[in-house]
Amino acid sequence: MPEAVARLKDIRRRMDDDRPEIHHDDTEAGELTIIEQRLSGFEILYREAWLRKLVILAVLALIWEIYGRTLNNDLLFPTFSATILAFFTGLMDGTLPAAAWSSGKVLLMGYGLGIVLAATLTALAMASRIGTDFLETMTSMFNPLPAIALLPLALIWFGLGNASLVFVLVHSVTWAIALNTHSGFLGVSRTLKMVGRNYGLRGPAFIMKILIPAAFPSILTGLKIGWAFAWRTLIAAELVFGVSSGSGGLGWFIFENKNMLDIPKVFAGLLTVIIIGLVVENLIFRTIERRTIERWGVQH
Amino acid sequence: MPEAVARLKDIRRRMDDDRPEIHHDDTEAGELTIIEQRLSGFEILYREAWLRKLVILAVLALIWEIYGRTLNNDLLFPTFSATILAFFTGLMDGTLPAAAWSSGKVLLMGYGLGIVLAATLTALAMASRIGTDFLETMTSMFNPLPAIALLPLALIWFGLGNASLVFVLVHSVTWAIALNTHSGFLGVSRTLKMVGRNYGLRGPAFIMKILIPAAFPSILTGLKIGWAFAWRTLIAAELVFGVSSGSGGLGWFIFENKNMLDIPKVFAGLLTVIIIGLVVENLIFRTIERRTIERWGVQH
Amino acid sequence: EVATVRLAKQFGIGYLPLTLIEEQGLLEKHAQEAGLELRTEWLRFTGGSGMNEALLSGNLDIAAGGVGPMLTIWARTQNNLQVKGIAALESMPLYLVTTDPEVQSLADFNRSHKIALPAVKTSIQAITLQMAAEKYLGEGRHDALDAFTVSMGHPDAQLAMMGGRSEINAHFGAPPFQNQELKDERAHKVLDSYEVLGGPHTFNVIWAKNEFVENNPTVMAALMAALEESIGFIRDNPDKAARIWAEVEATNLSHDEVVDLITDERVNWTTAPQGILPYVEYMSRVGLISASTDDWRDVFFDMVHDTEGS
Amino acid sequence: MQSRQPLLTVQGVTLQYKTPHHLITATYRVSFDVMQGDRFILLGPSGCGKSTLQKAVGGYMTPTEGEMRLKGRKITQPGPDRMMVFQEFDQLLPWKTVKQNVAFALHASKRMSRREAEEKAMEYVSKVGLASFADSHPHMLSGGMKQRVAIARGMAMEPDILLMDEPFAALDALTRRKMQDELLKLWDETKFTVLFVTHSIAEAIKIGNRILLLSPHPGRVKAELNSTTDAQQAIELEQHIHQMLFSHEPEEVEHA
Amino acid sequence: MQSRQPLLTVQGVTLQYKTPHHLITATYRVSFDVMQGDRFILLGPSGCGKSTLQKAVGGYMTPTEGEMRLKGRKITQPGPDRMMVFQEFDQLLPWKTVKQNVAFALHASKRMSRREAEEKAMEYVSKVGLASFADSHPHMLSGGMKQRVAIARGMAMEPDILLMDEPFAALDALTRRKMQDELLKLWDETKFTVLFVTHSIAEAIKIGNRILLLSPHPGRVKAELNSTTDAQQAIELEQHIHQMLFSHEPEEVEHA
Ligand SMILES: Nc1ncnc2c1ncn2[C@@H]1O[C@H](COP(=O)(O)OP(=O)(O)OP(=O)(O)O)[C@@H](O)[C@H]1O
Ligand SMILES: Nc1ncnc2c1ncn2[C@@H]1O[C@H](COP(=O)(O)OP(=O)(O)OP(=O)(O)O)[C@@H](O)[C@H]1O
Ligand SMILES: [Mg+2]
Ligand SMILES: [Mg+2]
Repeated sequence: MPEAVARLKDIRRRMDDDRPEIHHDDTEAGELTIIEQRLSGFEILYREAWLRKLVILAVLALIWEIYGRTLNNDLLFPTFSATILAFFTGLMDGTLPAAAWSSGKVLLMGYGLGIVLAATLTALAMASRIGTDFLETMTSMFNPLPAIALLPLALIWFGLGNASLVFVLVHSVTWAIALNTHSGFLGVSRTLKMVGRNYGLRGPAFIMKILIPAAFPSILTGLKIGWAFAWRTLIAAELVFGVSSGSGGLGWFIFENKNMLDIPKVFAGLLTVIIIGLVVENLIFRTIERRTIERWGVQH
Repeated sequence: MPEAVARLKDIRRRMDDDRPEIHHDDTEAGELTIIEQRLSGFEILYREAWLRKLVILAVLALIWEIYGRTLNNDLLFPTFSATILAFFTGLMDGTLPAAAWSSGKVLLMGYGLGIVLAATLTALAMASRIGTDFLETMTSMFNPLPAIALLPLALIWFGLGNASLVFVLVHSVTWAIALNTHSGFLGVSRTLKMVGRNYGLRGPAFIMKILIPAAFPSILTGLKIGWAFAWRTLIAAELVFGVSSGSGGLGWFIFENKNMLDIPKVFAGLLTVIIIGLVVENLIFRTIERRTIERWGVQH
Repeated sequence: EVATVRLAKQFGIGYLPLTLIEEQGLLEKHAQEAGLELRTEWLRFTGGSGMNEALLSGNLDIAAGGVGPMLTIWARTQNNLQVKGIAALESMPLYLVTTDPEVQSLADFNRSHKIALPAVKTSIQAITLQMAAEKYLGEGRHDALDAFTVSMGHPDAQLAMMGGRSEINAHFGAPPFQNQELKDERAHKVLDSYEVLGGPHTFNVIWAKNEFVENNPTVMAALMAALEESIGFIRDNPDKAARIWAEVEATNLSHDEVVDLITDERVNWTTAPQGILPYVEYMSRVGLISASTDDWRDVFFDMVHDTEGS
Repeated sequence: MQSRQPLLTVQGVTLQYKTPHHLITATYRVSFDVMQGDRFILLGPSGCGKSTLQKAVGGYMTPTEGEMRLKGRKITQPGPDRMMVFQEFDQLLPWKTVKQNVAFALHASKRMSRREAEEKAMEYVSKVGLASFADSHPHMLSGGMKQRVAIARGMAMEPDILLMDEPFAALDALTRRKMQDELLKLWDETKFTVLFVTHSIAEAIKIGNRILLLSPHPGRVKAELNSTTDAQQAIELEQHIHQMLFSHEPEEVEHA
Repeated sequence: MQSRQPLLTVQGVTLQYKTPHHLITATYRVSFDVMQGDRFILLGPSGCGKSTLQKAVGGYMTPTEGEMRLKGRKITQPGPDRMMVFQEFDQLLPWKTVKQNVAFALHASKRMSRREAEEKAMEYVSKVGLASFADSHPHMLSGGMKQRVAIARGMAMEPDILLMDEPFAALDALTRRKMQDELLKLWDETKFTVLFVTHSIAEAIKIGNRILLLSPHPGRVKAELNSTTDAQQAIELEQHIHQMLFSHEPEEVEHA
């Protein structure tokens, strides 16, 4: 197609330009001064995440208070102030901290074990096809089962008390974390996986050093969900499984006060759960996010 | 550095080679024949996912049966065969299908609403910073709360019956899905997001056409987890909320039979949950995965 | 007055009068006789707290349950909603059953025992156990057994104790669970609530908010009439009553077993509240409730004030 | 011609990346004008801020200093009037086939109906030599093939201004020349404006009519030159640019 | 020299991608031998299977037909004896800084202690001109800078055979020449073997000592040529290769 080429040349000739050429001297990089555009006072405040969150919390508390007052039914839904009062009373007389501590111990144990189990299952799933099928099958079978379904087995295997609670917690934590981790692992870019193998990494080293950091956002989401469901399950399970009196956790605290119709105390118990949730999210999970995901620039 | 360059030329002169040059004629692409390496019979069978899963299920059933027999305690843990028998009896006399249907309706409603709510929250979170904070705060506050905590509000707002159940289900579904969706959205590659904006997509169109397909693996994981927790919550909640006569679902079925100490039937109810879980996973979620994630090559 | 009345039931033979009212349409019948077109809606609950919430949120008119929850809500609502009992359903003994042959009295319980009951500290069984401890072990030792108690639903508790694989070796239950347990030769009775209270006492009661009772005198009258009729029916036709109950309630008991439960000489089908005052006195003394009274009539609406209560 | 309003004016633009721990200045007070119909080249060493400048014109970054105007209107957000061909390989939507990727761009930006979009898409997919891969998903393509789809998409959109970031870098000599010719042919037909990043001086001279030279860290304007079509002048210009860019390394000009 | 054992033998290798709906043959019965110390170039049009061949040598794909042997041992899995520089920009670990990325490769593959790795990493990061970005994370780098880190990593590993897939494609002329020179200098020092994919004929001749020409769809061997260092011969060779590759398009050879 010499013809086409000739035409192209023609085009380009037409564009001849009378703009002057420009040349600049080199500036030294050190001499640069930059004039930044100013932000308004509101914008500066709005940029602070903790401030925005505080405002949200304050608004929610206000809504609660107003709704509680209009409802005016302390036996069903106490006001925010009544709850706060009960909360501080519980805090002062030590019952709430004791209950939270007692629940917290069990929770952390179940959560920790759940993570370990999820890690094992996911590692197996990454290692072989049958492992994948096993994880998928187990998850789709057991994840929908409520904790009460495990009661008989738990009683046989672990008897009453904390061991059974931990068992139930593991059940509620494992599947969610395993699902998220596995899907995160599968989503790791093909190239990164090849890079890892190229270094000669294999098995656990490959998972630890490549897959886990690469799938970290997914894993963290799984951990968050697992954490939340652990709380839910624990509080419900403390009722189903029974507690020997005197050793009850937050679930028991709530149940007992509900039975005695001391509703502000019930809500104080729930508030404790909420506060722990907020603290864990904003101190622990957010810090992890800042140190990892944000620094690595893997979420935008 | 003309010296360096001279040295380089020197190097290259040294490598002169006595290998002959090779030239091939063009083959027509049509003439290609390929001799594939054969697979062994076991390998061919092993490649079938459904077969592997069936084997896993059979092994699990076997373990159950054997453990049940050695335990020999029908009151605590019936054998697999006794459970299957009770399951078919329940199937035949229509009680199990009726209970499953009654639960299923409520479940789907709650699940659907939960998805809608999660979508809304996540959309808000993508639209503005305060939306993100709102989602994060709400999730960390409410996700750990057990369903019983919502009971009073549910009763005030929706009264007894299915509406309240749906409300509780929404609570158990929304946060998990929202968390996964949001983290999926954040993980969408910067370039893809820029491409979407470049097309002039904005707001809902941007979310629908770019973010959702790009974050699909995360969203699907969220949907799976939400699905499982909807079941768990429903079965537990059916007990707390009570029923009007004759309208009980699977949770009620389980409770009633437990009251009658008809443990094989209790396990038949749980087996129904398991079977529904397996069916939904393998028919619905797997199909979606095959049609999307696998075809798009976004998981490896 | 209301056109539809919403009533609650729980599981157990103790709710037999309500079952009969529902099945035979007695409430509708008596309301019609009083010139009121009334519909009923029956709800099932598995525990007292869900039911109380339904009552407080206005989703339920008449609740049914044990004496304990009723006293709790009565004490709590003295200054506002004024919830009170309407009537008793029956007096029935509760047994503490154990499978440990070593245990013959309360004093024999030690750390190796676990006593299952519906809710530690707050259920009627837990309170009765405390009262028993005070009575048999001595003043100030009312909480001596609390450390051995464990919360567990009746079926789970029975399964755990009779299944023999868990630490649970005693159960403070209710009919029909306690009766079934006692049929097994491994189990025997340690405690009888009638002995603790010094006589028969009410097991189940029905209660409502003051507002509902005041606004619906005809309905309440019809309800009382229906109750009387159903109790009369139980007394006169235990066989038929058992049949009806077995038909509508999920049960694995044989007909004869049900009849035995109903006609047990220690069971008294009556609307008259019995043994309420000891409970009120004990619960307020140990601080479980903040109100007290020395007239059982303060705890009930006036429909049963002229019965032989105590 | 001098009197024409510029299509795009970039006025003293400083672009910075703010990360939690660093503040990186990518370009410093860069100014240039792009006229309607220009084939404007950004040329400069790796990391000198070419892609950053393009992203700013694309509307993805707000300058710390200075401003950019398109047709007199300040650039505040991205839009289909400035179509981008990115440097990255992951710019195709993985859930769409090659053809759909091109068609979707046309349809989503409300250029044309779904029907027309399909036809036009197929036309451009053929132009970049991928007709037989029209129904493949992106993950089944080689690096160069992916870039060609992106080029097809950019050209099919016929935007006011086409922003291309090293679009031909992943292509072999033959395919590359074909693509260059396609681009020029298309320009001949529609006289669109293109802002083109490249690291090949020869390509800059062949494709462009005006060339902006940037110096590195942070990117500043070194010179703005006219290109030429005359073969002899082109060689001289190439030498000249070479000298300007490599001035600190007085080495013989070798070709590679 | 002819009598030497080849380091890498590729014998009648057919490579295919199996997707649920397609079966794509990337290369068809490709054979070649790479000797110890070779700078072996794969040259061919976009999509002809160059990257696929490299991935197979890297151990990531199993041939449908034929086999590949490294030092006489059949290739079955990836390993640090064959270090790859991929074509994609996302080959750096995003959670490691530039320096850590290089050091981690050295340490993870058990080449050296963490300490030594750090030092060596810094040395190579400087070689590719990124010393001032040593502590940045990859997402803060430009496309070309990312590729340079990957090059530094590949070279620092000093593997038996270095597999480089269009490593210099994203680099400007100056940086590119520097990198080419670094590569040759390193080769001079350690005489490692390199299998190099490029789409630039000039680069092939400059870098390689032996050049494999592939024809497209599916990739088959067209020719295997010796390179030259003589300037005049180089120009002739370039013309020759040009003709072989572009033979179906009888066009004047234009330079771009
Ligand atoms: N993951 C994959 N799945 C299916 N087909 C693929 C995949 N990767 C590549 N192919 C196909 O294999 C063929 C060769 O691809 P390859 O990436 O090896 O080309 P290449 O020579 O490296 O091209 P380029 O110079 O454009 O990078 C192409 O036709 C491509 O469509
Ligand atoms: N997301 C980012 N965060 C922080 N810094 C960045 C980011 N992207 C680029 N930079 C920095 O901005 C500068 C310019 O980068 P840019 O991508 O514009 O270069 P470029 O001219 O396109 O280079 P190349 O030719 O290598 O693609 C570089 O110093 C780089 O480190
Ligand atoms: Mg760039
Ligand atoms: Mg390639």
